[in-house]
Amino acid sequence: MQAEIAPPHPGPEIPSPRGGVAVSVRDVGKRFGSARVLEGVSLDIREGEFFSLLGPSGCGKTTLLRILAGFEEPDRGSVRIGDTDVLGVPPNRRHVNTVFQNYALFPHLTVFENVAFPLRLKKLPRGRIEEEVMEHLRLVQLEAHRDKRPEALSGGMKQRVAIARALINRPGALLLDEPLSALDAKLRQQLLVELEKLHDRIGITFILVTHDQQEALSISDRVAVMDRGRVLQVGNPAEIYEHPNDLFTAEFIGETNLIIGKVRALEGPIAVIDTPQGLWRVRADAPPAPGTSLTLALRPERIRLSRGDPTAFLQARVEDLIYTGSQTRVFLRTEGGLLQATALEAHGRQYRKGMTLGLSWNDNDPWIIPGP
Amino acid sequence: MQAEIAPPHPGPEIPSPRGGVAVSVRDVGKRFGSARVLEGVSLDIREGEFFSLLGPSGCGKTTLLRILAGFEEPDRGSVRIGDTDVLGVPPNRRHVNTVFQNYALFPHLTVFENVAFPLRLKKLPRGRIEEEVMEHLRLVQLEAHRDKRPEALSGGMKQRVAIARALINRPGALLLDEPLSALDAKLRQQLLVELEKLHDRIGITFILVTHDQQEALSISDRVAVMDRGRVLQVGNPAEIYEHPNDLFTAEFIGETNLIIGKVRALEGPIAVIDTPQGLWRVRADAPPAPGTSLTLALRPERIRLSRGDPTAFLQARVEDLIYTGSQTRVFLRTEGGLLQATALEAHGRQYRKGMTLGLSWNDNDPWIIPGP
Amino acid sequence: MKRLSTPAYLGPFSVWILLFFILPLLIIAGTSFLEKGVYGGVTGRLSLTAWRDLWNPAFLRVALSTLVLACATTVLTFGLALPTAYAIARSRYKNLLLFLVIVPFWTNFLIRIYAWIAILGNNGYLNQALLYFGWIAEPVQFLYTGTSVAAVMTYTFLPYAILPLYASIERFDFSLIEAAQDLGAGALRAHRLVLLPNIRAGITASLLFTLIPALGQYAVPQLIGGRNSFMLGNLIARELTVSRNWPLAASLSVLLTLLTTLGIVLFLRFSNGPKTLPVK
Amino acid sequence: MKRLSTPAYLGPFSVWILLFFILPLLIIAGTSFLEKGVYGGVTGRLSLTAWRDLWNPAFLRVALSTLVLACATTVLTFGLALPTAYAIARSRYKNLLLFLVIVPFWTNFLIRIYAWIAILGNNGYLNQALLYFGWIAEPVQFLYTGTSVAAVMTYTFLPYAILPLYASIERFDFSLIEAAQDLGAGALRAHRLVLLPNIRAGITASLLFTLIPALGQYAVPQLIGGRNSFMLGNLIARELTVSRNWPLAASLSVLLTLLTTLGIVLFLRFSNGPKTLPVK
Repeated sequence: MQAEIAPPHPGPEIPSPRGGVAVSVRDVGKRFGSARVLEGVSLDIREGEFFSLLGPSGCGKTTLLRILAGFEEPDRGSVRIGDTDVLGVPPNRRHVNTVFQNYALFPHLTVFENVAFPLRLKKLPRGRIEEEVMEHLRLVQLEAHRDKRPEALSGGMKQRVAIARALINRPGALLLDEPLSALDAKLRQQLLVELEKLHDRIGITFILVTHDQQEALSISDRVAVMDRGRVLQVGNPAEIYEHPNDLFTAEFIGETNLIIGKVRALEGPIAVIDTPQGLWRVRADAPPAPGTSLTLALRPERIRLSRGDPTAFLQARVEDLIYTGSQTRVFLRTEGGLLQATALEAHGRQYRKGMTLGLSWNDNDPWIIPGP
Repeated sequence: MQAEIAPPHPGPEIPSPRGGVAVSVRDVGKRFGSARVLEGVSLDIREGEFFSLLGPSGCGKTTLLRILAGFEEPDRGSVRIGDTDVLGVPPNRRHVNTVFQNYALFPHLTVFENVAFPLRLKKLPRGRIEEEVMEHLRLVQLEAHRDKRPEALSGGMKQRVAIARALINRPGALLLDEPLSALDAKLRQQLLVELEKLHDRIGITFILVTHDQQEALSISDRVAVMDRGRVLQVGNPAEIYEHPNDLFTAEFIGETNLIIGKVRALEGPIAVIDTPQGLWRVRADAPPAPGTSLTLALRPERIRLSRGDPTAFLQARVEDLIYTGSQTRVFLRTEGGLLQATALEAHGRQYRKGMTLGLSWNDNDPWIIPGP
Repeated sequence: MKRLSTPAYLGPFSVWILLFFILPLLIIAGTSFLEKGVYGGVTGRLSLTAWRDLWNPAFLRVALSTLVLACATTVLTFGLALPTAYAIARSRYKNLLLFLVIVPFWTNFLIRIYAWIAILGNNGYLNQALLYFGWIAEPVQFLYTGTSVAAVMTYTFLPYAILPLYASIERFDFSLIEAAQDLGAGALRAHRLVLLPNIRAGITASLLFTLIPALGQYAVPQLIGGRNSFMLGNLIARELTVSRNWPLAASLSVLLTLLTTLGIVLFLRFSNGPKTLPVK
Repeated sequence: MKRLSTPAYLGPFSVWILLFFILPLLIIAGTSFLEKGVYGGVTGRLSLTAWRDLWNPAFLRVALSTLVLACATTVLTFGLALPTAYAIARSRYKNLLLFLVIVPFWTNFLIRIYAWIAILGNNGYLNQALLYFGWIAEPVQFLYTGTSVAAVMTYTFLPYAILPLYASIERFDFSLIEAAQDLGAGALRAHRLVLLPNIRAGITASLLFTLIPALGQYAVPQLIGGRNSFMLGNLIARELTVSRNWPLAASLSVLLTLLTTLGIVLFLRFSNGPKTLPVK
C-alpha cells in the first residue's frame, strides 16, 4: 500500500506559462451606502495563472470578484477581461464563470442537467450536450452520479458539480468564491489538491477568493493580500510570506514575532537596532537612518533553539508548549517580553516548561517593517 | 510593540489535576433507523480535564455528546455524570451545559437576557442575577455588548455569549459541539487560545467535539479518536500523534507515509522489514514474527533530507514542493513509490524540483501498524 | 442582483391602498352622511339620520355580541391551529398534511354549511341517531345558538389560521428549544419561553386572519345562527339588500370598521407587549 | 427533540378529513338521491329527480360559464400576484408592504362590494364623472357583466394569492439567479428557468387558493354580476334558500365538486409536468 500523496503542482517559483493579461483591474472603487468596500484597487492577472485574493472577511475580496463576474458595477475605475472593457456588460455576456461559495446548484435539476444548463441555453444539439457534459463529469469524477439531485450529494461532490458547470462554457477565467470554506478540514486539504490538479490540466486562469492563508500560499502562483478595500501586496507565496511589507500582512500571513525598535547605528548593510529584547543586528537592503523607529518581524520557525549555547543572542525560559503533532509551538519568556518559536515535532519533544534555552537566528532572518 | 502571543496552557504531558471521573460512558450503542451510529462506546473522562472527541463527520461524535447532554437516549449501555446514572434524566435536570455548533442564542433576547435565562428560570433575585450575569460577561469580555441582540454580534462574539450562558449554571462539565467550525481560520486560532485560557481559569471539565485534528491536538489533555461509531484510541495528543495504533488514526491525524511490508528477520528489538522501498530496520517493543505482513508508518517530518550523504537509507528525486509559508511539503519519488517529507521553511528553500536527495531517519521513527 | 430601491414600489402600493382601502372607506363614510334614496342608493342631500338611527340599543347589543362572538372564535381557532400547525411542521409528511388541511375547502362553503345543518338540525342526523338510541328524550338545540355560530366560524377559518403558524414554525430553529432545555427549562416551558416569542409574526397573522373576517362575518350567523345570533355583518346586509337603507348600512360599516381597528390595535399592543424576558 | 413518528398524527388527521370533507360530501351525495321535502329538507324516499333535473341546458351553460369565469379570474389574479409578491419579497420594507396588502380586508367584504357598486354603477361616481367631463354620451355598463365579476373576484382573492407566493419567493435563494446569469441566461430567462421551478409550491398554493373559491363563488356574481353572470354557486344557493329544492342543490354541488376536482387534477398534472430541464 502506498500513501495517498499530493500530485505535482507548478510550484511557486515557476512563472506563469503564458504571457498575456487575463484580467486587468484599474483603480476600482465601490461603496455600499456609506461603507467604502473598495478603494482604488488595481491588479493584473496573467493568463493561465492561479491567482488568489486573500484577506479577512469584509476586506472587499468578494466584492472585487463580483465586479469581475458582473454582479456588481464599480463606482469608478475600469475592468478588462482579455481584450474587452467589461463595464456595463451583463454577467451572461462575460467570458468568465463563477463557482459560488454555497455552490448555487439548481435544486430542481439533476447533476447532469445542472452541468448541461449553459449548453441548453445555447441550444446545442442533444448529442453534443450529452458528450460535453459527460466529458466534464468525468473531469470531476462524477459520471456515476449524473442523475442525482444536488440534495443527495455531499459537500465535496456539490463543489465538483459547481466546478464542472462553471467550466463547461470554457471560460477565459474561472472565479472561485471561497469554494472550500463550507467543507471539513481534511476534505478541504484533499479538494485543494484536486483543484490544483484541475488547474494544471485545463490551463485556464483561476481566480480564488479566500480568507485562509494556508490555502492561498499552497495553491497559488500569485497572491494579492487585501485589507479594508485595498490591495496591500501582490506577489508569489514566498514573497508574501518572507517579505510582507506591512504590519497587516505580516500578522495575517502565518505567525510572526513583532518587536518595536529604534535604529542605533548602521554597519554597512547591517542595521543595529535597539529593542526591549536587547540589540538586534539586521541585514537590510536599504537600512533606515539611525534614530528611526520601526518594527522588526521574525518568523517563529527562523528562531534556532539550543541548550547551553553561549553564543546565542538571547536567553529565554520556556513558558508554554503547544503541541500540534507535526510541530510544537514554543512560547519563550525573555527579559524584554514573549517570543514564539516553532520546532519540528522531533525537536520539540526535548523541551519542557521552565527550561532555559538559547535563541539565535541569521542576520537576514528578521526584516524591517516601517513604523510601529 | 509586542506580538500577541498565546498564553500558557497545561500542556499535553501534565496529568489531569484532579483524580475523579466526571463522565463515564459504558458500552453505549445507538441506531437511527437502520444506521448504527454508536457501537459499544466506553470512555472515562476525568474531572477538570479538557477532553476531545475527534473524528470525521458521521463518526458518531456529535451523537455521543447529545447523549451526554440528554437530547438522545442510547439504545443500550450506561452513562454516568459525576456520581449519578443519567439515563432517562431530561436535559434540564443534568448537571452539564452545552455550547451548540450554531450557538443557539435566543434571537428575541439581548446578550444580557440570554445569559440571564438560566438564572431567571431558577427565579433568583434580580440583584443576584445582575451580578452573576455581569461577572460572566466580564469573563468573556462582553460587558460592553450586554444590550445587543445576537444578530448584531460577530461570529466570535456569539460564541462567547454561548459560552457565558452555558457556564452560568456552574455545570459539572461543559459540552462543546464544534464551537469553532463556523469561524474564519485566523479567528479560530485566536478563540482556541481563549478557550484554553478559560478552561485553565475555571477548571471544570470541557468536552469538545471536533473534526479538526489540529484543534484537538493543540488544546486537549486527552483525545478520543472516533470512526464509524467506535472509539479507536484514547490518549494524550503526543500518544495519538506518535503512536496511532491503526490505519484510520494514522491517516486521519496529520500526514503519514504508509508502506506495506513483510517481516524478513528479527535482530533483537529491531525488525528487518522487506518493503517496495527496500529493507527497513524498525525498532519495536513486540516485533511480529518473520513472515508477517504489516504496514509501516513514518511521519513526513521525521524524514531527514540531505544532499550527497552516502549513509542515507534511500535516494529520491524531488518531484514536487508545496510551500505553505512556515514549512514546505516535499514530494519524493523513490524507486518503490512516492514519499512525503516536511521541511521547515528555512531548510525547504534549498530544494528544487528534480534534485536528488538522501533520506534517513532513526530506527524508532517508523512504527508498525498491524495488517495491510 | 441588488435589492431594488423602495420608491419604485411605494407608487403602485399607494395606488393599491388608495383604490382598495381609502377610497371605499371614504365612499362609505361619505354615504353615511347622505339621505337615503327610495329604492336603495342615496340622494345628493346631506343628512345625519343614519347616525341618529345608529343609537339604537338593538344595534349596540348586536355590536357587543359581534365582538364577543368574534373574540371567542379567534381564541377557539387559535387554540386548535397552534397544535395542528406545530404537528404538521414537525412531521415528516408536511406536504401531505398541509394538503389535507386545505382539501375540505374544495367543496362549496354554502354546501358544507348545509351539510352541517343537515347533521345538526333539530330533525338532523345527529338528533335522529341520539333519539334512536334513546340517549335523549327530545331533540337537542344544536343550531341557531351563539355557540354553533362560533363553532362553524372556527371550522371556516381554521385553515387560514393554520397556514401562517405553520410557515413560521417550520422556519423556527428547534435547536433553540434544545438550548432552553439544556439551560434548565422543561419541554413545555422551553416552548413557551422560546418558541412563542420567535413565531410572533405567525401568531399575529393567524389571529388577524381570524379576527378580521370573524368581525365582518354575515353568512355563518345568517345560516346557522338565526335571528338571535345576528352580527353587525347581517345588519349591514339587511340594510343594503332588504331595507335598502344605504346610509344606515354605511354608518353601521363605519362602526364595524372602527370596532375592527380597535380590535387590531388592542391586539397589536398586547402582542408587542413586554420586551423583556417573559419569565415570571 | 426527535421528530415524532407519523402514526400519532394520522389519527387526528383522518378524523379531520372524515368529519370535514368525506362526511359532508357523503351527506351531499346522499341527499341528491332523495326526494325533496315540501319546505326544504328531504323525505326518506329515494328519487333520481335531482339528477334528471340536472340535464337542463341552462344549468350546463352556467357550469361552463362558471369554469370560464373561474379560470379567467385565476389567470388574472396570478398575473397580478406574482410581480407583487416578487416586489414585496425583494423589498427592504417587506413587513410594511405585506401589511398594506392585507389592510383593505379590514372593511367588511359586503361593504367593499357596495362601495364598488356605488363607483361603477350606471348612476355611479365614475359614470357621473365621465358624463360631466363629456367624455361619454351615456352611462357605460360596467356592472352586471362577466368582466366585472372576474375583476371583483380578482380583487377579493388577490391577498390570498399573494401570500403563498411571497412566502416561497422570500425563501428562494437568489444566488441561483446569479448562477443562471453567470452561466449565460439573461435576467428574464434566469427568472423563468430558475425562479419559477423553485417556487412551484407557492405557485400551486396561490393558484388553488384562487381557483377553488372562484369556482364556488356566489356572493360576487350575485351582487355584481346579476342574472346574466350567475355561477353554479348561485344556482345552489337559490335551490337551497329560495326554491328549497335540497336534492337539486345537492346534485349541483356534486357537479361543482367534480368540476373543482377536475380543475385541480388538470392543474396539478400541468404543474408537475415535464421533469426535464424546461429550456426549449
